[in-house]
Amino acid sequence: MYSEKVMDHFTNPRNVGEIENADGVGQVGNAKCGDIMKIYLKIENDIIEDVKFKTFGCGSAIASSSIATEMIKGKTIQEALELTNKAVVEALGGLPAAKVHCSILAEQAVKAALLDYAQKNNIEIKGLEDFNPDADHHEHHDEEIDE
Amino acid sequence: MSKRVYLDYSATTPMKKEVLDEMLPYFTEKFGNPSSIYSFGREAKQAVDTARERVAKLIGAKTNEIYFTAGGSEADNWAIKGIAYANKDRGNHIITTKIEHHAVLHVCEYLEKNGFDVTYLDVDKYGLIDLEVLKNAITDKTILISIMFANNEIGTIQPIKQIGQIAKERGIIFHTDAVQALGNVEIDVDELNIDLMSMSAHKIYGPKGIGALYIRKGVKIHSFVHGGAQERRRRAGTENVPGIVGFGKAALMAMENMDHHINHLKMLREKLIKGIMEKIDYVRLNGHPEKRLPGNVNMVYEFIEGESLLLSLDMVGIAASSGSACTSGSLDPSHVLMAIGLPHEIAHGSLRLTIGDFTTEEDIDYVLEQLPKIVDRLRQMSPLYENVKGGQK
Amino acid sequence: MSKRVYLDYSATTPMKKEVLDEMLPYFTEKFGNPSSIYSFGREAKQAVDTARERVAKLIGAKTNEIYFTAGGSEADNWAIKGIAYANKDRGNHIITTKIEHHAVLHVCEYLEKNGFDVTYLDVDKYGLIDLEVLKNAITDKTILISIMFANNEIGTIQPIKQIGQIAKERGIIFHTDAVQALGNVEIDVDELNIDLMSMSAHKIYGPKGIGALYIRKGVKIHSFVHGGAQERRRRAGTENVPGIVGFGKAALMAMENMDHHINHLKMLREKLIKGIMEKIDYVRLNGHPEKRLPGNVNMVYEFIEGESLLLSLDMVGIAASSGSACTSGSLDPSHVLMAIGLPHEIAHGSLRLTIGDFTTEEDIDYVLEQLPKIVDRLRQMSPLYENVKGGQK
Ligand SMILES: Cc1ncc(COP(=O)(O)O)c(C=O)c1O
Ligand SMILES: Cc1ncc(COP(=O)(O)O)c(C=O)c1O
Ligand code: FES
Ligand code: FES
Repeated sequence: MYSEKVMDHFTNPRNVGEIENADGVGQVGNAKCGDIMKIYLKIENDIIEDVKFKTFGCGSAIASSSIATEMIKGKTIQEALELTNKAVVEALGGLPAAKVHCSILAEQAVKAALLDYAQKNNIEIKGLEDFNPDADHHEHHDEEIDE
Repeated sequence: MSKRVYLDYSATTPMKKEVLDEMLPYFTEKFGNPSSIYSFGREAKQAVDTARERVAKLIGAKTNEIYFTAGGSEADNWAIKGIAYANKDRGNHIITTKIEHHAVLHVCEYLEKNGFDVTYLDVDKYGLIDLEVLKNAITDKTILISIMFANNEIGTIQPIKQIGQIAKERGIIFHTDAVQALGNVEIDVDELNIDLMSMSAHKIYGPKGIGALYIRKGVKIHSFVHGGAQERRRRAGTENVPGIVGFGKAALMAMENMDHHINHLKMLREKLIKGIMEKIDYVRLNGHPEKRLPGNVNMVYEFIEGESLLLSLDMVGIAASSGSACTSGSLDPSHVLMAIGLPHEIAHGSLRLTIGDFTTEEDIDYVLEQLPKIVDRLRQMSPLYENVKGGQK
Repeated sequence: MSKRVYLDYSATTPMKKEVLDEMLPYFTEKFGNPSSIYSFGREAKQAVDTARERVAKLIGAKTNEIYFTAGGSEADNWAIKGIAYANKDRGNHIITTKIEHHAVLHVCEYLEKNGFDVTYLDVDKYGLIDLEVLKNAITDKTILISIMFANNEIGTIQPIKQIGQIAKERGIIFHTDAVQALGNVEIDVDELNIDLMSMSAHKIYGPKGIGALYIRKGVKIHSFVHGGAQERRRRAGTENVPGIVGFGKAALMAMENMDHHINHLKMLREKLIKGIMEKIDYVRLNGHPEKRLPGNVNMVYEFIEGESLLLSLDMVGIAASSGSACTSGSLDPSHVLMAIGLPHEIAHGSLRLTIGDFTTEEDIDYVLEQLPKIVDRLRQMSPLYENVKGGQK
């Protein structure tokens, strides 16, 4: 069901944990839907020096958050903003259709953490103006049903 | 992965060797069509008759009240649609529960789109229906009560005899989905006032793709699969002879083995529940503490999600099942866990371990060694657990 | 009885050893539920996927257009009811023929009681429909044409491609019951314009109790068995994994073997027909001389009755089938033989011998040795034959 890459990140998730006094913290999803993702950022000179995550969710939710942290670590804020859920899915070697929303969650968690950083420091980050961390991230990819 | 521990007997069971041995001749040698009159057909017909007797005996039915189907789902579909359409001159109201298997629920939903009214009874926190509520739900138009014998997720066993009694007094047909109960609970259809009952062989160490519907003599029902004259003209299709033979053998073994089987499962179940309770915090048992299937251990592990628990168990060779519907591609948690009142996030953290005849004490020990480590690891990753720990500090 | 010659391959076939070998591991070892995510389930799922590919390949379909069922009868029931109810906003008219299998006819009769109109096309003396008559039968309300690929009694093969073309031009869904044709005729669903097609494994040396419905992508159809999410949410029930695996292997072997199989059967068929014609008076072939199944020898033996013929053959170890419905408990002769215009008394004297892969020349020789003796003996007892002899004298 899952690619080797997904299983690898699920089994040995990178960057699990918290950052004390993080510069930005973002949390998306809700327990009702069975998934919460929380991302902590340490940012210096526009560069993401460190990143950690915690996730309550399924295998692909954990793998998505793990690979997303890897993909933004050491990158600039602008580069991190360009992280799309598609890129996450590709990096994971694909996700089942029903699990694509887990990767969307990862993209949004990163953005939410960046938004928090912007708000704490009173700066505007280009590309985040319309971002709403509480927006419903669920996309249903059910197979055809005929009734 | 070397060690493999299968704890998903409620999903399906391995077939017993004795069952396979009994089936084997009917594939390549005694392969005749039982409807034929020549000798190739006669030996097949005899085998089908014997199997029918065995299944009948397991549930205290008459031989000619057993109709073979392709499994539990077909039996459920047949019972409910067949009764609904054959009795629609008497009414259009059906009573069932919120915790039925999808093979019952989805048929009911289909019928709702086609002129029938369906009442879905609530259950209490243990998964039990309330008999008074059932009585009050009955109207002049009620033609069918369909309530499952034992629930596949949480294992709760309903008061079937009393339900049957209520149905009987009111002249309403009573169907029960006994797919999970068969072989795990003593069943006598007469004593329990059951009119129709769904069964499936692959849950009792028989083959997949074969089941049966018990239909009490005299009950008015439409055919579901129309065509040839098989199954006393009620269910068409060349008989799945090896499957039927296997079901018969499994039924015979279930009957002979019942006491030992139930004791073995209960013993291991108690050991597993006790061990989990002792070793892991923030867990609770779903379903009724006593009125439950002997092999069912469905528990909530707070702050973590079922699928990741499943995957982690799989990596150490343990096969289980999750109350979380993430696995099935839908985002809603199990309708059963919602019906017993679990909040969403808790329902997502449920895990079902189901024990069977081949489960050993060592298997349980292995689970009790692995599960706490896995739960701990996942909780360390969980943002929900963080809050709890914070609160405790 | 020492010698046994099975000549009823159209009723059912023995399973091939290779098929059984491929199925065996899925009963007791790889017994997992394919819907589960753990490794026990994955190996079962892979096996099901492979089987689906093999069946798809045999008929030129895409893998996701194959839906496994419990056999040919369920496939027929599903196709016809599922299409009828899903498309009833577009019309309520169905066209079929008088010579369909009961799994089609009885469903059509059921639908007639529930608001649908059904036209049953006549056939000519060979059992062929008339394409012009078909065209004229189509109305604005026609939603489905269901015409069998090859007839199970007389073996006649219909002009499926042309029927499909007519349906396609008029935007009507086309279903064909190919239970008898599968493996005996080259089938490509795209080339033949088929929208739905029923198949059954036990007619092609696979297991009983498993079949499939081909459903062209995009065709609007209701589910028949509601419940779990199996078969892309279209057909509920735990998959009959060994059955599916066996069907897949049988399909693969049918494909690899097709030419040889057809030649072998045709050769023996011609030998048998020729021998009977030479050795027995007052016989004639039912069905079309060329457009017929390679293994089908259905003949009329005037002045005698089919059941007594069958019993006598059985006593010398030959398994056959009769056009006479006496065997099934009804006194009417076969609807197929009536439809091709045979008078009652002649229809009663029909015998179907169907040849398969395991049939040998010696088997045919044995039949040619026994059958004339039996026919003669029965005719000596027949008051009808007396008259003929009288006339001839
Ligand atoms: C033409 C035809 N259709 C349908 C069927 C039914 O198939 P099954 O016996 O697999 O249900 C048969 C054989 O019995 C058949 O010959
Ligand atoms: C309670 C219940 N009903 C019905 C079914 C369906 O049975 P089958 O898989 O044989 O169609 C199952 C199991 O899947 C079940 O647990
Ligand atoms: S968190 Fe449930 S599907 Fe990913
Ligand atoms: S002659 Fe006896 S049933 Fe046909």
